[in-house]
Amino acid sequence: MIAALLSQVAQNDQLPPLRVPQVEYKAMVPELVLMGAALLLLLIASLNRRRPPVGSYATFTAVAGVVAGVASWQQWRDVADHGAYRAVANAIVVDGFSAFFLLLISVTVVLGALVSDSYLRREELDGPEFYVLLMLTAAGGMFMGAANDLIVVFLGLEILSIALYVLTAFHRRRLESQEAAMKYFLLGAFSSALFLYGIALVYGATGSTNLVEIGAYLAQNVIVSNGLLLAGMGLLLVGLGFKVGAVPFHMWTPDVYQGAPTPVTGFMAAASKAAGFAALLRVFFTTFGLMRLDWQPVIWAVAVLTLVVGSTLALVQSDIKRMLAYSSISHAGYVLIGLQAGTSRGVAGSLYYLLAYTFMVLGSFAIVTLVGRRGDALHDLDNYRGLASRRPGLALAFTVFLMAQAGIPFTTGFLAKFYVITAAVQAHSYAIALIGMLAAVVAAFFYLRVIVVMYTPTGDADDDAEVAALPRLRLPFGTGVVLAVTTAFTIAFGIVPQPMIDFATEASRRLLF
Amino acid sequence: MIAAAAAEAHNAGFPLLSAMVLLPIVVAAVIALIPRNRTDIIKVVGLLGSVATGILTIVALVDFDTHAAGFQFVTQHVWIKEFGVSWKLGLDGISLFLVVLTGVLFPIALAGPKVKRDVKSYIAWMLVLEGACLGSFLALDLLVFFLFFELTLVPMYFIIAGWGYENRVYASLKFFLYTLFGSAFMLVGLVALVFLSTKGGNPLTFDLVTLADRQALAADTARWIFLAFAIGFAVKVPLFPVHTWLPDAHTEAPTAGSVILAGVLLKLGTYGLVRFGLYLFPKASVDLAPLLLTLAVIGITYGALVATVQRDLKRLVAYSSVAHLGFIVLGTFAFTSQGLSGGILQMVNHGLSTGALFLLVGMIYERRHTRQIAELNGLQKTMPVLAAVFMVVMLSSVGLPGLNGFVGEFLILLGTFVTHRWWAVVASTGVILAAVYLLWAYQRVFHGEPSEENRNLPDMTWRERGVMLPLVGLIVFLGVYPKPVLDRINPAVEHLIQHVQDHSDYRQPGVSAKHEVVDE
Amino acid sequence: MVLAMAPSLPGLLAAATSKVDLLVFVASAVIVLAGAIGVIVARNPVHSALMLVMTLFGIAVLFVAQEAHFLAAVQVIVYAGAIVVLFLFVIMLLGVDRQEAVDQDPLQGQRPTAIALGIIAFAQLIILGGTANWATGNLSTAGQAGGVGSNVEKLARSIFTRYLLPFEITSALLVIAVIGAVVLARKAPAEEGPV
Amino acid sequence: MSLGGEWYLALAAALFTIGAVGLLIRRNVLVMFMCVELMLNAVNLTFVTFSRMLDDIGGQSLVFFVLVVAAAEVVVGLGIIVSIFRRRAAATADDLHILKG
Amino acid sequence: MNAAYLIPALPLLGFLGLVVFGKCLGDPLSGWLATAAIGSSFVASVVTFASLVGHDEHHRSVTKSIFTWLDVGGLHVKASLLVDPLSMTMCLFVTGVGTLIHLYAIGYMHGDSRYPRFFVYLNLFAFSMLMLVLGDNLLVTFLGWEGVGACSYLLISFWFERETAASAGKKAFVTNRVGDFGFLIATFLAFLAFGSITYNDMFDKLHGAGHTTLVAIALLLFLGACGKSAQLPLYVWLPDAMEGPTPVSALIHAATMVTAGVYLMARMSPLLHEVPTVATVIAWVGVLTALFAATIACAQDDIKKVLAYSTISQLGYMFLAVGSGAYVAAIFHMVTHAFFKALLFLGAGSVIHGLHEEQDMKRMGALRKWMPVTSATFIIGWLAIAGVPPFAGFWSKDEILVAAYGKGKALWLLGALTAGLTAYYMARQVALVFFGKERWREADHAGTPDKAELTEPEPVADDHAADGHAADGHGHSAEPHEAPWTMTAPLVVLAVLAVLGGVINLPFGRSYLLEHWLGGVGETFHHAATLASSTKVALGAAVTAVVLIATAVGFRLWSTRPEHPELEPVVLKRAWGVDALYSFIFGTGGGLVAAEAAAVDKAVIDGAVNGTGSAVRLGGTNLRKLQTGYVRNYALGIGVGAVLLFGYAIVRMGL
Repeated sequence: MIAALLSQVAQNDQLPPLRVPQVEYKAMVPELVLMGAALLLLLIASLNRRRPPVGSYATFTAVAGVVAGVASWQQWRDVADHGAYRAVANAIVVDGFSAFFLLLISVTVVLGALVSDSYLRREELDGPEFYVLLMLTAAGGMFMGAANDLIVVFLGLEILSIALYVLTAFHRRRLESQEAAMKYFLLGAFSSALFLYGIALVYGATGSTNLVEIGAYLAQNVIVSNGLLLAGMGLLLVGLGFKVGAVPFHMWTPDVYQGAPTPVTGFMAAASKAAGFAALLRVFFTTFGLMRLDWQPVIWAVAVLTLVVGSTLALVQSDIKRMLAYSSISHAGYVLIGLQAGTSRGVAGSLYYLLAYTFMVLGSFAIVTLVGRRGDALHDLDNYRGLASRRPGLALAFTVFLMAQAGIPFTTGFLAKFYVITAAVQAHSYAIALIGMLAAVVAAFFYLRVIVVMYTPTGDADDDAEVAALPRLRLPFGTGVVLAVTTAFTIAFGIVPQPMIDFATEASRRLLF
Repeated sequence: MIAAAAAEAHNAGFPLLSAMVLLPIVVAAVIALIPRNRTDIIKVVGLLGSVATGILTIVALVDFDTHAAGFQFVTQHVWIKEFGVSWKLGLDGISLFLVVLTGVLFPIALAGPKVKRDVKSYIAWMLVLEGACLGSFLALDLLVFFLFFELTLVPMYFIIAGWGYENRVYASLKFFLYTLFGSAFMLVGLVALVFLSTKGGNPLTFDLVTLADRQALAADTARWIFLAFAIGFAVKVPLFPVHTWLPDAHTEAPTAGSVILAGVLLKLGTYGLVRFGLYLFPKASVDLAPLLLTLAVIGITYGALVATVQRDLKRLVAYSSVAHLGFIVLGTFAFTSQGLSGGILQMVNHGLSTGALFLLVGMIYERRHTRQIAELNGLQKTMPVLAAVFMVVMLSSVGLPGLNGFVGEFLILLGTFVTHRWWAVVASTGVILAAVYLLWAYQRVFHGEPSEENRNLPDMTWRERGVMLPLVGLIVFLGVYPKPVLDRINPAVEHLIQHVQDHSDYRQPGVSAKHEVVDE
Repeated sequence: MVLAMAPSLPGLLAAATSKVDLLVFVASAVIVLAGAIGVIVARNPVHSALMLVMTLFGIAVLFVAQEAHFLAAVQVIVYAGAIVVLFLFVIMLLGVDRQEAVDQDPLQGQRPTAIALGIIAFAQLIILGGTANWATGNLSTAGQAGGVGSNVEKLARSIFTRYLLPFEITSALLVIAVIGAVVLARKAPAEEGPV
Repeated sequence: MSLGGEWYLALAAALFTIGAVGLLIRRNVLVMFMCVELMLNAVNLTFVTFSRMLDDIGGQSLVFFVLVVAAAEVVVGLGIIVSIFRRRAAATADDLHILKG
Repeated sequence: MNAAYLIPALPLLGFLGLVVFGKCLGDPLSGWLATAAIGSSFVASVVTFASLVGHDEHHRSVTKSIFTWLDVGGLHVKASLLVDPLSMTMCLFVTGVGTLIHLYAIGYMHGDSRYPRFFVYLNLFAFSMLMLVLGDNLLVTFLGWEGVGACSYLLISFWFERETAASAGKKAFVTNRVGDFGFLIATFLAFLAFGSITYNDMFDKLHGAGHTTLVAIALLLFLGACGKSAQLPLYVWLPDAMEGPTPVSALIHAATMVTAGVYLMARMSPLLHEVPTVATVIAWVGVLTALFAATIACAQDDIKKVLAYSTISQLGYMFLAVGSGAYVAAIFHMVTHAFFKALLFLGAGSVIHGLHEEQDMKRMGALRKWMPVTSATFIIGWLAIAGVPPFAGFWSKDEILVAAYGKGKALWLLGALTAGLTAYYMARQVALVFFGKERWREADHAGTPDKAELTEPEPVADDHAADGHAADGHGHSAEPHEAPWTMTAPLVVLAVLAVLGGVINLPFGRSYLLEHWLGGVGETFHHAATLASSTKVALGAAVTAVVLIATAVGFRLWSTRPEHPELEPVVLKRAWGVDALYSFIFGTGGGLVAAEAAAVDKAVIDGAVNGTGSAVRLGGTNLRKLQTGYVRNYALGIGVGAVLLFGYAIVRMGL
């Protein structure tokens, strides 16, 4: 075998000269910022023997996130001014769509870091590793958002996932954390194997993994019998559906969300879902756009299942984290409604939904982080009883997030639902629009249940004593900032929706095909 | 339609309507900033806020051009360009009195019943609710309407869940979810309407007037979408058979909540049917009128029957609302000037009389701490003034001529009789049944010899009398001299009926044109 | 059907080679499948690991049979040399080389469903692939695999040009793996304390 | 070389499904993990086969990345397994079901 | 002529004044204020009447508009008064009799804890009644129509502490509402048929409308009249209405309100003229009611119940007259009936009052010695109602029967029979109350423990209240006593009217005063005398003979012995069981239906709602079982998903 290898090396002179592709660094500044910052942090932390000032890791990460965000914004402007382009041998693409996701993921990094700071100190887990992983995983998500090649999608997905497996297991004293990591890892590996097989089948059917090339191939050829391609697409859907928590690939979600350290859950729910949808939307809407008639029914069914299962299962939960996990599943259903429409408006709706959802879910989990207290264990509905009388501000903020998730007017949550519904209706998918709205009714029930509990004083004397024995919840600065930002975003852009709607709409318009 | 556009006078000056909607919400925000324990300041600020809003509505009433059919005081600002949504508010004869009713009822509801717990949040929510209600009545943009329509749920939900009675959690959830269920259909229908109206290159818009004038939908599509709207509004009205949230919500809500719920919120449904059902879908609403009329008639008789055997006084009044709102829907889908005008007038009437009834029941509850009819008796002896006021309000509810309820009911029944004779006849039996259940309830509660627990209850205080006075005054005034109100309602109603005739093959029968009106 | 045929080879030689190929294929296929089945039926995880090695070797042979010489080498080095060793190491470290009761599955219906599912999925793949004539894509999008030039060089060219970015970002993956291993292997600070 | 790629692909499919089934029926997490490796190998075989059939070196490059990913996955996965087994020796996949519902 | 406005306005002012100042005025000032209000209204009526007399006979119909009430679409309704001979006749006797009864009530209600409120109601009633009468269109009439109903309700249940009173009030209102339903529908039909609901417009367009429509309108209005005037089958509320204070019974349930139905029919005479079939129906209903109620009256023991059934019976006569086309006779009888029935009721009130709330005639007797004024006036009333010449009742009844003879001989026969029964039961009443033994002294009151136990603060409106003998628990041992002057004065006035009331329409020569007067209303009031004078005289004589015999028999039977069980069959005592039947159908049956509806509402309709909620929750609970916590199950889920997608691909390829 080795001989064969050597013999081949011998005949290399007949090949054309090697042309290394141009590397457009500006096309991936946000990713590079985060990866660089991660390495830098690792380096500084390992060189520095003294204990750094409190919160410096988080601050560093947040700053890195802000820089990445600014860089993403720069990309957005650049795309707006000079148009979209592909970079690094067509491996990634810089368009409004990618800039949108880059910005979104930067935001999750900033907010995630701010929430994690006090949490990690509370749980005595502080250290640079968490933030390094946070930034790396975000970078993976960004690659997914900017990917122009299935293998880049896959690698981004793996970077995202593998770092998240570790983050999930990060709370070493919580057995749930370990179990969640184990489940997440096994299922994640399984689903990425499926995803990979899907890539392989698509590769076989089209001869390429490059999204543009696949699209071009599909545009130029009519495959009479495209079973393998369909199977490949199906497996791609399995992999990405797993990532976004679409039914029936959702089953890890509640367990992992519940088990993971709460800030990680928040980050996972926001960033990982956003990245998954970035890839899903791009792959299906642009690359397989011509095969929309093939995938629309599937997405329809998946969306409906996701909506129904997510909301009905959330209904019967008593653990807040788990409830929010199921609710995030049902949110994925709404984003899928946008995809199902298969129109530009649909994609815009999905993007807007993700935007609104990111802030709502980060805010929600920030509160859950606080209420969970030391040990990250107090997540039962009963732990929220009477929260309004103890911490009215906190309760009000949570109410805002829950109401927004329920789709109450004058929040971004309503406009998000409204946007995807309009897309569905415009595409004449009335049934799914209606199912979506009815699922919202079911969903409203469990959001309201939490609100009721918060605003109902504890009737039981024992419970009261138990609650009184606990120290008063302190609102750490970082979490406070997160709550302020997320609440303000949710309400302000619910009342003045134009900027964010424009953002999402432009992002969908500047999606490079 | 040109007339309507022309009549849409753009008042360049003070944005009266926006102020009306935003003022209470701003005051609510201000209250949120006042420390919790300064309840005295909070109460004063809250009451002043709602009174000021009430004054704005009265200003609108005074400035209202009586003879114009179109929308007045219109303000319009683009809100979401992407969807062609704009902040467009306007007032016409159909909404005018509902707005005034809202402006009047809220101060009364705030001033009337006392609240013990967490006054701050309570008043803030009430004010938000007021803003949302006014927004719903004034909105001329479908999405803005829908937003306000939905927004009303939140404060009402909190008011029921926070300050209600024993079973409040169940009732408030049911209220919220049921209405949300209805709006789910409505939203889909609404969006479908908007998008289907873009056919032929029309720009995307949520503007009510534009959409109503476009009439771009095929007949059967319009019917489906109308049905979607109708479901949303029917739940809110509530129309049989989607009424069961109402008794629970009413029973468990605190007094002010019940007053507003009955007085204002239910009107959102009937108002919606008129404003959006008839206006946007003239043909479909004509086609489907028999369905809605039938449901209305069932509601009237059925609501009355069920009310008869209720053991809880508030529940009884709640079921009476089912019956009364059946009348309003009946009038709406009669498609005659009388029916429609009567329906709109009756919305106001029902707000006044049922609102007053709930206030009175609340007063009884405050004294006696029960609403069970069986535990109450002989109250007329202990509280003669309250009993007298109750009697007046009850007779108004029964539809006694000379009081407001009669005028509305008469016009509705007459208007319905012109086009749908047998429905009107059956509905008229509701008049009998109303007497049965209300009088029976009155007898059980107020008549007889008071038992020990009911003997030493204080009569109405001066504050309570002050609260009831405007209501009773209006009840009598509207019964004796409804002309000023009807004069303002009529142009808009005539215009709406003309609109329906323009877009469907329906023609309002000219009275006395036919000589033989009973089939031989 | 687009079937890649080495155009430079004479048909006779091809026919002769095909018999050899068939033999190689059948042999390694048997090894691969046997190994795979061995992995999933062996009670002892150590046996499973060894069976895995067998499969990996079989795959490497098939790589060679398809002219992917470099990959065949890497396959053996990375998989058999690193991954499986790591597996065995962990098994030994944790002392979990106990036998698993594989006679029956404690989860009701899991095993029959799984097996049925496997069979169905396989059948479906065959049907789909068969009717789709397997590879239908454009030829040589990333450069020829056969023909002039060595496999290693072609692979290298492809990786450093077309797949430059993916190649670079695998670095992130490796960093994560390192940090992850460190984080996970570290003892919990207050493991003995109350949870 | 004339042996049709479809045979290889079919073999890969079989290997893939065997791996998948193994993951579903085994309780030992290590073995389950090995099954994932089986699946990845099946994918590799598929890639290489397509690479030959399409005469495209890209397929082989992809295998390269799969190898890297597999390695990283193994490191982290085994790390998780180790950290769990330190607390609960000899746990099977089925023993981990606190989180459910 | 503008005094017409004052006719309803004065009682309204009285009402408003009493609402505001009633408490301050107290007892008896508020009573006097109310009496003054209605009294001045009477004066205003007289003035208006006088000015109307001054008009030319054909211009005696004047519409006085106040304001526009409703103006929607084609519907124009003004609140306006129609002043014509018919309405003025009604006004005069309503205000006249009303004033007397107000005066009576000042004494009767003295000492009641809610004294001012009583007069509030009375004045409101007077206002409503006058609006009913004066209304120039169906809607204003309906306003008064319902108004009197409401006042009747309030007054019947005035002593609401008594459950029976409260129930009776409610029953009156609800039963009336059934009739009102007919009125309302008739109004709608009229609007549809004539485009207007103003009487004059309607009558102008009568010939334009179809016959069936007219029949329907007439029948529906008659349904309304049946309710208000207590005709079959809606009469049941009137006997119960006797639970109210006696002045109320006299005013509302004898003299004025119950005649509203007759008034309405008279008002609609042009319409009835067009539809003779309906007239026949009315006549038959009238005569049957008359007979039916008379039979029941024969077996009642309660002094007021007898009078109540008697009222129903007399109202039946009036409808018989209406149905026979003799509107003048109907109005005539209405007026005379108002005199003598008010007299009888007030007399009965005086008796009850004198006996401290005893209403059972079997416990009375020989009262003429103790209550001379009352007994004298009561006897006059008796003779008047019985139709003994020359008392007022004789003339009016005679006229009706003559007209009925013209319409159909069977009607006459039944009418005459009823006249006999009337004479009989009234004789029985007078004999039991004023003659015979002094049974109120008898010690056994075991039969009526309820009455004795009533904690009801009954009117202790006598001068003896001070020396406490009325206060010690309604003792039967107390001596009966005559009533104060405010009560007896109206009795005397009414007695005079009962004697002389006939003069307003004596059937001699040119003296048909009322007929001439009412002729101004319209052609239909010119009752063409189709019968020969001799026939009339013969008929009159026959009836008089029957009446006299019945009177004699009745008096003889009942003045000697108070018990004749064979003459008081249970079925009559129980009023033919109609009440029980109604109570079964509408009380029990309706209650069942309502309870069933409520049960359905709870179980089915709300059940569906809650069921949906539970179903979703159940679905969640079941789906939750899929989330087993076993990672391999989750993987299986993914696998199933993948296989389903493959399956879809296969299907999609059309394999």
